[in-house]
Amino acid sequence: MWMLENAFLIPLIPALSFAVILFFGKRVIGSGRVHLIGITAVSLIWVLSLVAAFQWTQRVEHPSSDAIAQISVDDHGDDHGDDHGDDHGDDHGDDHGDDHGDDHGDDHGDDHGDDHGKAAMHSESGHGGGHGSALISPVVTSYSKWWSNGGVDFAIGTHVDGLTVLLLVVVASISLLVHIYSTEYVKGDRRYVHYYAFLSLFTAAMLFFVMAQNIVQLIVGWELVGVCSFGLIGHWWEEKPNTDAALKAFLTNRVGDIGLLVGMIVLWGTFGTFSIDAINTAISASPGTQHFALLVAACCLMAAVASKSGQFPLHTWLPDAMAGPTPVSALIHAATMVVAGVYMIARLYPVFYDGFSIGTSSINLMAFIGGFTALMGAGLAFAQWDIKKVLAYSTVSQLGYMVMALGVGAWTAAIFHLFTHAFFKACLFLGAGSVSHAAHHTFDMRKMGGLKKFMPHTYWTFVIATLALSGIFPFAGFWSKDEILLGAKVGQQSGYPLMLIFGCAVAFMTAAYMTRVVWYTFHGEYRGHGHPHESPKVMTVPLWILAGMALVGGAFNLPGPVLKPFGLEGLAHRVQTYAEPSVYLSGLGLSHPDPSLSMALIGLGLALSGIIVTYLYFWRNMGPKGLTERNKYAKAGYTFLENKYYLDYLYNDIIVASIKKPIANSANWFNQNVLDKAVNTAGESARDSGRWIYKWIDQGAIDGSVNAAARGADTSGEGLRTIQSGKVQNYGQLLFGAAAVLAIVFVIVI
Amino acid sequence: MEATGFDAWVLTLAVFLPLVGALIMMVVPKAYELEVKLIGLGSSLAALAVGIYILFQFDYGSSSELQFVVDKGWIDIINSRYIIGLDGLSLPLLLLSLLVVPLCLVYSWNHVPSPGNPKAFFILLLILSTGMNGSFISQDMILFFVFFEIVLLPMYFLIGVWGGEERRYASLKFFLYTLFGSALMIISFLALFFLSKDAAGNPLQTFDMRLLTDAAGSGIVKTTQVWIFAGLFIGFGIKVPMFPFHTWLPDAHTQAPTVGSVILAAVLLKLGTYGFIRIAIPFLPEAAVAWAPWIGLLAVIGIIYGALGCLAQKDMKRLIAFSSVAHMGFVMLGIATLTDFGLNAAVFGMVAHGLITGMLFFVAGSIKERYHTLEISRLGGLLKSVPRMGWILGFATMASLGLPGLAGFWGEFPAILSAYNPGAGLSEELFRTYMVIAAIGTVLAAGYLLWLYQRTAFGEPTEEFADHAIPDVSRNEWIAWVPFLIGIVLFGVWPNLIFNLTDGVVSSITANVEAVVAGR
Amino acid sequence: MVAQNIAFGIISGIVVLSALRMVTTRNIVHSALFLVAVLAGLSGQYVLLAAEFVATTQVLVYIGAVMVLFLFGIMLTKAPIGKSMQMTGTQWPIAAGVALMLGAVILYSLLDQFGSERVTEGGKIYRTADVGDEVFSTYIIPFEAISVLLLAALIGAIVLARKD
Amino acid sequence: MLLNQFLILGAVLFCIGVYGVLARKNAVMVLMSIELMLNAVNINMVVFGVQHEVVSGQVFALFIIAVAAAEVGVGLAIVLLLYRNQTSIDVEDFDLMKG
Repeated sequence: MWMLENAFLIPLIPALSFAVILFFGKRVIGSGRVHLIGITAVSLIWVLSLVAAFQWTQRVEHPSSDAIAQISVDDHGDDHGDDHGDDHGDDHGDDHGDDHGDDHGDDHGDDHGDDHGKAAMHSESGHGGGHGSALISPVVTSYSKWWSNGGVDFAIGTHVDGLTVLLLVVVASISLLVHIYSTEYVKGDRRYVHYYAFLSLFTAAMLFFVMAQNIVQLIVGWELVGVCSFGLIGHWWEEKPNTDAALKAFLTNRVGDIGLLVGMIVLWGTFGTFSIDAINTAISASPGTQHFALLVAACCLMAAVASKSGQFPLHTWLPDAMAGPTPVSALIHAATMVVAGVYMIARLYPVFYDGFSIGTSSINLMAFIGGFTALMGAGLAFAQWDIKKVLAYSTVSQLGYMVMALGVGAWTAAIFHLFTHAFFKACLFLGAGSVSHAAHHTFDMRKMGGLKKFMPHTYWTFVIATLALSGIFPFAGFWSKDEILLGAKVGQQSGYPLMLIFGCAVAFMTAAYMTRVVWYTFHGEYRGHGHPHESPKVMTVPLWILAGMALVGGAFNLPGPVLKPFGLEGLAHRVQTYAEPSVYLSGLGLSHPDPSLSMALIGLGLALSGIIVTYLYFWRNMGPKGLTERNKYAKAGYTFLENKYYLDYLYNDIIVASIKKPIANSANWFNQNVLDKAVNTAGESARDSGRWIYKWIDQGAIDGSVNAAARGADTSGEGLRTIQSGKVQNYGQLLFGAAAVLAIVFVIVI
Repeated sequence: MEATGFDAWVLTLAVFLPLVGALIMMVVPKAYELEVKLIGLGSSLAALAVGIYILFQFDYGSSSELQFVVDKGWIDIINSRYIIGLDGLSLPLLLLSLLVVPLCLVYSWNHVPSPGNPKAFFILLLILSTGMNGSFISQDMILFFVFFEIVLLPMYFLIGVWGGEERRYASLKFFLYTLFGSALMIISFLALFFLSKDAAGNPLQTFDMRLLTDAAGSGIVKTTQVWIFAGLFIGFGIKVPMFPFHTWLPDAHTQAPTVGSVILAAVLLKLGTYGFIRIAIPFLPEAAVAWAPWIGLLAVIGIIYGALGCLAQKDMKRLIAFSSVAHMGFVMLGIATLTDFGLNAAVFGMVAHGLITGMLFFVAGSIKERYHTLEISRLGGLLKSVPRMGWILGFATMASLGLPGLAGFWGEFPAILSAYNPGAGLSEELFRTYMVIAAIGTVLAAGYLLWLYQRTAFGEPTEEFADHAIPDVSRNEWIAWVPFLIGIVLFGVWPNLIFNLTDGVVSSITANVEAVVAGR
Repeated sequence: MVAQNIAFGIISGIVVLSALRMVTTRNIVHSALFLVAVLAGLSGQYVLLAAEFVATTQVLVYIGAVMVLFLFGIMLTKAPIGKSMQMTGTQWPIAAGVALMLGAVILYSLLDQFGSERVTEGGKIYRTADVGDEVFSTYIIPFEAISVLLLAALIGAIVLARKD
Repeated sequence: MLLNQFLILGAVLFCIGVYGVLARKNAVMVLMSIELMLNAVNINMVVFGVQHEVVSGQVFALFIIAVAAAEVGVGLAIVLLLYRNQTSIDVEDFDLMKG
């Protein structure tokens, strides 16, 4: 279990890579070769995170070693406190490494001995049911004192459990692919070095965030990924829109950070500790005792989630953030950073579960925000012509889906969706980047079309990812989306009907708008100029890898019944088994719904109908005759069978148009004119009120009163000037007179 | 307790070496310019060397005790003594002050602003250094007051002679404002002298801060305490500067020469907050509890107000000056909580603000030197024309808006955190409201700083400067800036460097406050 | 003691009257001469107080030296000798008021404070030798300072009054 | 002898001196009035010396006389200089300091 206890190495490597690239990149290494450093570092952490994931699975499979490991971990923490409490400096990274190696060589051996002995038994008894297993798999924490202040100790360390290693694998994998992809995509860029430096820094920050041991580290990592996002959105800072977008992203996130700071402080104030493990344990040990404080904390943290994960009403920055380079959009604004909010909810799930009463309610703030965001994002995706913006709204929508899932208590489904979504959304973004790379750096779909024949690799990977996103069997999205819908239907003690409706609608809409994108981009006639060409291998290989994950990603959490025919029931619900922190959640009484075939069919049906409807719509544009024929087949059972234009009318003017025109546009209008305007107005009015206060209060009242005092002195001086005759004797008269008067006063007083 | 041998001399050396250097410079003829400068730099570096010696010699195990104490007769007739000593609270500030002056000398080596005369410029900086160093180690109120006032005069001349267009107005405003505060402060000192009583009820009649700290305002009725505190509050509050007393700051900063601004931001403002922690709160704990809600209120008003003020500025230097108001608001909020946590945060905030805002002023000064303007709308594309400076500005901006991992965050975040659980006798609801307001202030901080950065560094250079070849960061600038940059990162990554030092002192202060509150 | 009181009364009368005339007479030379009378009278008062050396010095320095200086001053500035209407300024009523007010408050304070306290009688009488001892022992530094002051005044007066 | 008789004499002379300083136009006469005031102080010095049986009173009276002599010397020199430059010694003519 060495990797789990020394997980701090994982963020350290890209951090070093960042420093090396930044300080030696241009001079020593050479601008054209800095990606080697970045890729090496990220490959290394990819391997390490796989090792960590493997060791975690071992740990879960053989829980008998938990007790031993737990003790050794505790010792470990203490050791650190003693050894490093005083002299932590720049070198504490090295010290860590050495110490760990020495301390744990022995424990390690012992653990293994036990593990192997009991392996078989556990694998049977533990996971036979496929779900609802009450496996207690304590997290591995190791930390040392970072700083202390007024009797409060702040620790720095790692908190490794299934959720952590899952995110580790996701971040490392996508980061690696994006690093490779970028060598071609941003080749020759003026700030190639800075680009790779920031990618490394982002990776480091994200990993640091993911394995934060305490909430202060969460805040630190949260802010650091934010600033990397700022730097990368504004990568081409010569153009004002890019810097505007970067500023908007950072400031919107900062608004959420108010909630983050306050929420975390409330948690600290309530539980008197910063440790995530301790907070979660405390809540799950006695749920409900701190309900009000948790409600406040959860509401505050929800604001942070809304800003970082693009939830209504703070989502507006995310589409603008597409001003950054496309690989960055894939890595940061689709797959990893924006899920930080979702991750935080999952990480501190007891807080939200208790705070929002997820277990007992049938609607709550988090579920509603998530569901509404999902619906709204999907609607907005119809109205966009910029391919990246469609994908951005799609991301907003899918993040809403995850938040909604967490809101209805479907923890595993949300994390599973996070996992699958990361791959297919990264694939879509990189695909869009590939398209733009081919078609003269435009993202406008009206200037694309017909690219299918020019760039088959891009086309097929894009289609696979689209199907995955739409939730078509057997692609990854189908399994995760299905679990979310199921979770919304079943809920905990009561179902979440509204969320179910939202979820279904979104499933339909997602399929529809993605089909639209595929149509405009790859089918029809090429509407741009020049000769589009397929991207080089260094770009298509990452696409195929991601597409592969989009294809098979669902296998990581297959429900039991599906596997039963193959006799592989033991492999069901792997994500749930490994990732779910049942040590916390079991105390809350979180339950898992039974797999439901009907629900899966409904979800699939919605997605398919979305695709079909859109497909028909665009096909009609291709040739009315074909559409008519098709209509006759497709709508054979309908009473308006003869009236071909009626369907046309229905699709075109009622369903599509109503989605496309009034709903999407009004949503867009609302987005642009109300929310965005509110943000802008808030900014402007803050500036105006700043100006006003500066002019009237600061310069007018406060400074004015100071100046008025000076002026008063001046005028009174003018008046007194007449006394200044310049004649000595007048002065003498005043002097002696005043002395006499003073003397009289003294005589009278004393 | 008193130091012996060489240790008895180190603090005196650290304080007066620059003054000795200044005196030597005075007798060297102006024509020997290089020699004059070398003497100045040498003496300030010697003082810094003494500071580093102190750093190694300091007993970190008992950082709450005064060390290197010297207690000699001075003005016997008013029972004022030459008492100096150093504890964990003074050490970081003394070192900051010792560090900043030689860097400022290096920075202005070849760039003494108009009207030139490096000899006088250097001499004034060295005298300033003596005043600042002395203020941080004095343990006698009259001695403190003398050093506190020594600081004023060189600053007045620095602004008034080497300043910008409106220098006369600004320097006079600075001088009179601070003097007004000092007048109230000395009255409060005298009141403390006459009214303080020891535990047995005998009048103390002393200016010795150690004794007054032990007395903790015993023998003074609460109403009187509140009034005395008011005098100290205005005296120190002006220096900080707190919200309604801040108007001298933007003018002084805007008009001052670069190093003047740097020293003003890095050290001078800290005299006010240091005074609160060292003098006002421990001497009059009861009054401090009575005043704390108001201090907190003014602090959060300052945070929001300073930020809004920044949003309205057109001049870069003025914007940075206003940001000082906001940042010192966080420091004051930490102080107002009267918890050891908050006071620690305040000290950290002081050091962090000193480094970061000092850095920002350095960059602003260098921009002014190259572009001859600081009007934000005329600048732009710094990253393109002077990339290194643009990066440094970006770094300082990020540090200033409180990015974790850099020093600014550890001043802000613990200050906000401390407001959640204010000290004994303070209203939790009130301070939690302050906490939320302060958190909102961080957003505004990000707003104005990034807005500044966007307008100045991003984009293309404006047309009027597009064709000019503008030199990037020079060697002297690197020498002056690198310690600042290292400090910002170092304290950001390892905040315990400061928290460890100050913790002992402030916990004894707050323990005192709590004991007094509980006892009455 | 009666004799002394009588002497005091007579001398005081002369002194006060002379002083009043000195500040009111229109003839500047007369004024100077009245000042001589005042100074001489005061010298007498010192004798009454058994301060012989002060009395002697008063006569030597003031009447001997200072008055000659004044008369030279009067001559050199070509002051109109003889009656002159413009010896007193237009603001003399204010001056008189101030002086009276000052006098009143001092008198009140004196009467209030010292009432009928008597001068110590039969105490040690300090002779010239005692004064000399004191001056050259306890007050040696002030004495030296005074001598430097006089020298400085001498040089200063010459520098100022030189014609070129 | 009452202590007060000397003190009152001194006070009266002092006030007359004040009147002289404030009212007289001729600079020389102003100087003379100052001498009067100094002498008034001298009486107090001497009488208090007697009263407290110390010699300091007389010593200080002597010092005052010496200082007065110096003052007259410098004062008259200044008056002379004024006269030479302005051909007037009327103090009302000098108002360069008028504000």
